[in-house]
Amino acid sequence: MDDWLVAIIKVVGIWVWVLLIAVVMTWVERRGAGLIQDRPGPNRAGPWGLFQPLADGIKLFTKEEIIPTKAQKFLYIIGPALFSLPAFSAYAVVPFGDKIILGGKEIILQVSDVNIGFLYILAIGSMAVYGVILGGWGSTNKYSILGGLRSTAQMVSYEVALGLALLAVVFVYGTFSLRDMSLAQQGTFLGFLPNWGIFKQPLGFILFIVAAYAEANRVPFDLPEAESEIVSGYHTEYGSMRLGLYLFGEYVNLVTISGVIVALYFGSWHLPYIDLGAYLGPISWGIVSFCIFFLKVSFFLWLFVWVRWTLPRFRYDQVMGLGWRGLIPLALFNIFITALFIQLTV
Amino acid sequence: MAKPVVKKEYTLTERIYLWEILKGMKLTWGHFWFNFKACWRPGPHTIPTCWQYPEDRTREISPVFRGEHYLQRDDKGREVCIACGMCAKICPAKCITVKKGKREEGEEDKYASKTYPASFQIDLLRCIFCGFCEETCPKNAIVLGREFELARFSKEECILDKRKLLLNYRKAKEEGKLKPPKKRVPVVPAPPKPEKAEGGEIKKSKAAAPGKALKKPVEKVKSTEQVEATQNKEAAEKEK
Amino acid sequence: MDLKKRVEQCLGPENLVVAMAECQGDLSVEVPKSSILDVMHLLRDTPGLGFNFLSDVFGVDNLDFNKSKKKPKEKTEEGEGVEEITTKESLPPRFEVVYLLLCLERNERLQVKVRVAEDDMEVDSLYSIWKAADWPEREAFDMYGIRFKGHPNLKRLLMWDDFPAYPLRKDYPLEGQGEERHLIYDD
Amino acid sequence: MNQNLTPQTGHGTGDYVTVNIGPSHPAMHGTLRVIALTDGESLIKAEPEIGYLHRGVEKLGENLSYHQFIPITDRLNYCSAIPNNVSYEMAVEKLMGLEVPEKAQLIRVIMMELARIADHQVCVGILGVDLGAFTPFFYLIIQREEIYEIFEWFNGARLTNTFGRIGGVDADLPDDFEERWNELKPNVRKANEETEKLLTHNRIWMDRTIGVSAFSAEDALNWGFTGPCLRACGVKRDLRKDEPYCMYDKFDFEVPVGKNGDVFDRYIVRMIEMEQSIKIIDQAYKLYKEMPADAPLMARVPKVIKPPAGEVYSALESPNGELGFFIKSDGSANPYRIRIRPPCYMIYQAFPELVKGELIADLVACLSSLNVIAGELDR
Repeated sequence: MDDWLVAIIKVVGIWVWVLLIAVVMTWVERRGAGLIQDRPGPNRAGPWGLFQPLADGIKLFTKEEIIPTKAQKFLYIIGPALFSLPAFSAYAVVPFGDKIILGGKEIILQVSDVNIGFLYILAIGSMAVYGVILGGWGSTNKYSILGGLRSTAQMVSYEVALGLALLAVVFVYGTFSLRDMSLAQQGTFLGFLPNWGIFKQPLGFILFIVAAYAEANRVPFDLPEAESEIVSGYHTEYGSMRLGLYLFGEYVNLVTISGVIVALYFGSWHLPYIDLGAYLGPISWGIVSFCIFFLKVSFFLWLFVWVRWTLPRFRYDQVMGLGWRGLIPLALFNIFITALFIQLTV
Repeated sequence: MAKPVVKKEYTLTERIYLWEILKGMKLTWGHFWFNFKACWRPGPHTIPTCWQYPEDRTREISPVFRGEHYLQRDDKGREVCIACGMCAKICPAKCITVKKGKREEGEEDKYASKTYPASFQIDLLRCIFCGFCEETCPKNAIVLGREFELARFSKEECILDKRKLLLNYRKAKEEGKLKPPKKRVPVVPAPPKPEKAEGGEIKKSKAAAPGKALKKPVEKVKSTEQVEATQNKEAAEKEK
Repeated sequence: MDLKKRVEQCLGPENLVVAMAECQGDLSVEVPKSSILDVMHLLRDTPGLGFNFLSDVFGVDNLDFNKSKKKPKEKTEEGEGVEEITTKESLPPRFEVVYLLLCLERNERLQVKVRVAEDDMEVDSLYSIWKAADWPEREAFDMYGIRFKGHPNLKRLLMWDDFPAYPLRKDYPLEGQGEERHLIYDD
Repeated sequence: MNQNLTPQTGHGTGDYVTVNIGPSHPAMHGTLRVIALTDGESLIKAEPEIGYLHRGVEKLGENLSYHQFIPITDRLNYCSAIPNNVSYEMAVEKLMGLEVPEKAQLIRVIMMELARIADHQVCVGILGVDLGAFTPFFYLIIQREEIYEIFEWFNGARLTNTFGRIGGVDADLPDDFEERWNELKPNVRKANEETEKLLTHNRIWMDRTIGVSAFSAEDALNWGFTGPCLRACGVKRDLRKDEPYCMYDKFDFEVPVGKNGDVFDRYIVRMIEMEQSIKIIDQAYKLYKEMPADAPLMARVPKVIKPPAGEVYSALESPNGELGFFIKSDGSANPYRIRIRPPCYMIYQAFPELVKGELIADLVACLSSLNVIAGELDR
């Protein structure tokens, strides 16, 4: 019974937390864009404009829902749902802290530590493309279809690079569980570097982050919704909360991706050179590890924003070229090097 | 129609994407950090390049700004407009309608001249704020003030009648936003031979200004007056 | 040798000059309508002229102009040495098409004109010589109804396709005639 | 690297899709419309349709007096109203045989070059926005606002300046012009530098622009290209040098020339031109200061502007290219016929050629690099 309760609390808690971050991210994105571009950004609603996402949410919820006459109703409606569902469920296997001991019971700060967590993320992550393509197709709009097709092609191509980049990480840690990987990153590497994934897999990290940007449809890979070319891509015809689901889903994806990056490459909840867990009590270490983890996550969330407002956008064929001819060979090379290294050292 | 083949050699730093991207990110970070610090400054005008408009009105409007019109009064508070209709004539958007009224006995403290505008309407919806009316006015009666908030709730409010125009004047005066008289630009001195056109055209005009312009030495005839005179003649032609 | 003489030398022998005028240094040549293509080829290819750039093509409606010509108006004030275009007929054709040519090497400009009578509104298109004539000719067709023979895509440019009138003609009222565009959406 | 991946046109099954881009579309500045026949992402044909902003300016001009037409010219190219004003005024002055005082010409040069900077800034910024780089747009547009500030202090309007009068200018430079300009100049340079830093050597940007909608010089001349788009094709033609007006022959500046006539070259040409404009303004202001303070700014204009009968064509190098006014006068107070030769009109008609075989994304890049202004295009 207790296990069930804990699981439910964890599920609900992390769901609310991720949603909250996603909501705040919309504000951070706009505010950050503003500050990068020499303007304040939304600063009217509440202190520093913090209630802006709330206002946006209310607006999206209260707007009239319009289904275009010629839209394929079922696909049109199911599109956003299919997009946001995997986004929310993907976080289930990503840790958000070490562990906490409450009432003599050890609770790991992760919704579920499945031993194939890794594959789960890949599988669930690739589900999102259905939401995009169905939304694009169901809208019966040429721009939407173009956006949906672009998105599909892009996601499918970069899935390969993403998977290959991750495979090298699996080689390094010898496990599929994200928690085990996180735990393995304690201590130092070669005596002077933190034992973080990025130092063992520098190339793999770059490949992963590029592929992840493409997976999340972020600039410079935001062709599916390239505003100046195909209006809004797959969500051109969407309004009200359906649009909101797409937008929130995107930010939730960002949170998940950042979580994965931190868990795999940036030492999860570990600080470099210092093992706080040894000094702190079980409860406080649980909280502190959570904080450390999310500080790291928020840096990567900010990186998404930062990159977005710095770069121009790729062209469709260039994205494909980069994916198939740049990232995938590099990822294979990375796997080869990693395997060789492991073979030689072990 | 073959397109030219374009070949461009990329340097190594260009080729590997990341170097230039990082340089760009450094630049955007610089802006972000600068503005982030500026955010904490007090007052509505925090980020230097951005005015928080309704609260922050520190931006200085140019004294020659062409905004909402007002009708000038003279020192004694009398209306200076003489309803000559030249503004209406020159207006490219045809947004001004003036009706002339004759000054009655005992109204000398109200109107500066023998004629006055019985009605004076400016359709702000048509106005393009070119400032020609101001430039052509012989009495400097109509002025495009510094008021730039022109949003209204109804079409009727967008039509400025005489009362509103005079109210605008009072408002501008109270706020110290009266426009200084336009600086007149110097004109090329006249050639020794007197201009033929001058004598013939002004006599029929009822407006006072061209007469003045005539009496002045030729060197001092200014562009604005020329425009007036232009209009005079057109007005005269129309009356013919 | 100044431009006028050179143009005369080039076009004169073929008897292609109807009239020539100069206004403030802008030379304009009126040529017969039927031989506009020959003229353009000559002007472009003759060494010493080399007008290799078509700057603009547009129509002019001389309806009022012709009328005002008949009853002589008051003399213009300054008499800038404008040579009036001398026309042979008593009432010249209503429209004219003006071609603005430019010689890139010597930076000389030339206006070439053809007169287009109302009953024969067809001029040879210059599209075969300069692609630049594409839209301007379409616009002249759109605005005046002058048709250009040999133009690949002669349809209205600025107004919609079934616009009933030619709006830049002088007899078209400034306010329009209340034409409306009826958009037909297929269901 | 990615050239081979570009889908070749016409290889498909014939299942083409017509995509209607505009007149209301985020990438169409103003009301342009392109009807594109696409095969997947690649364009088979793209046909621009114009006329959505047709206001009958030429007809209007026939019904307004010479003087009244000046504000209408503001509304042609609303990104740079001043060259439009000056071009029209120059045409009327030519028709009347007026000699504009030198000081007025200098003021015109200064203002026109400021407008050129502003126009190029908008063009480059919008090009960035259309290619997904949003930030340079803001860096540039902020400086454009500062330029507009100078305009506002000059004669009271920021965008639709109604600059100058026939025969001269309507006002002298504001007293604090030098101060403002000295403050503005480094900022403009800095904004341009930052834009270059963010874009020029960025591989993504280079891939997006180099070789896109390249055009050869012969084609460009044949299609009537002028201005930066022609110079990007490698033709060194600038009316400021070739047919100097407004004392441009007294200034020392360079005419940047590209090579391929692609989007990248147009962008680079515009960037260099801004720098050259700064140089011109400096020189012009130096000359301006040498003039006596009460030097005339207006020619003696007849009381009624009634040019003698005749027809003239006068053109100047507007930011987009050759902007010409053909005026036919019948001796009355209204022009008999005004023909405006907008630069982007001639350039835009080659649009189907420019984007032939490119991708949809390139269509947008090409369009914004041409700097097509609907107001000028449709008149």
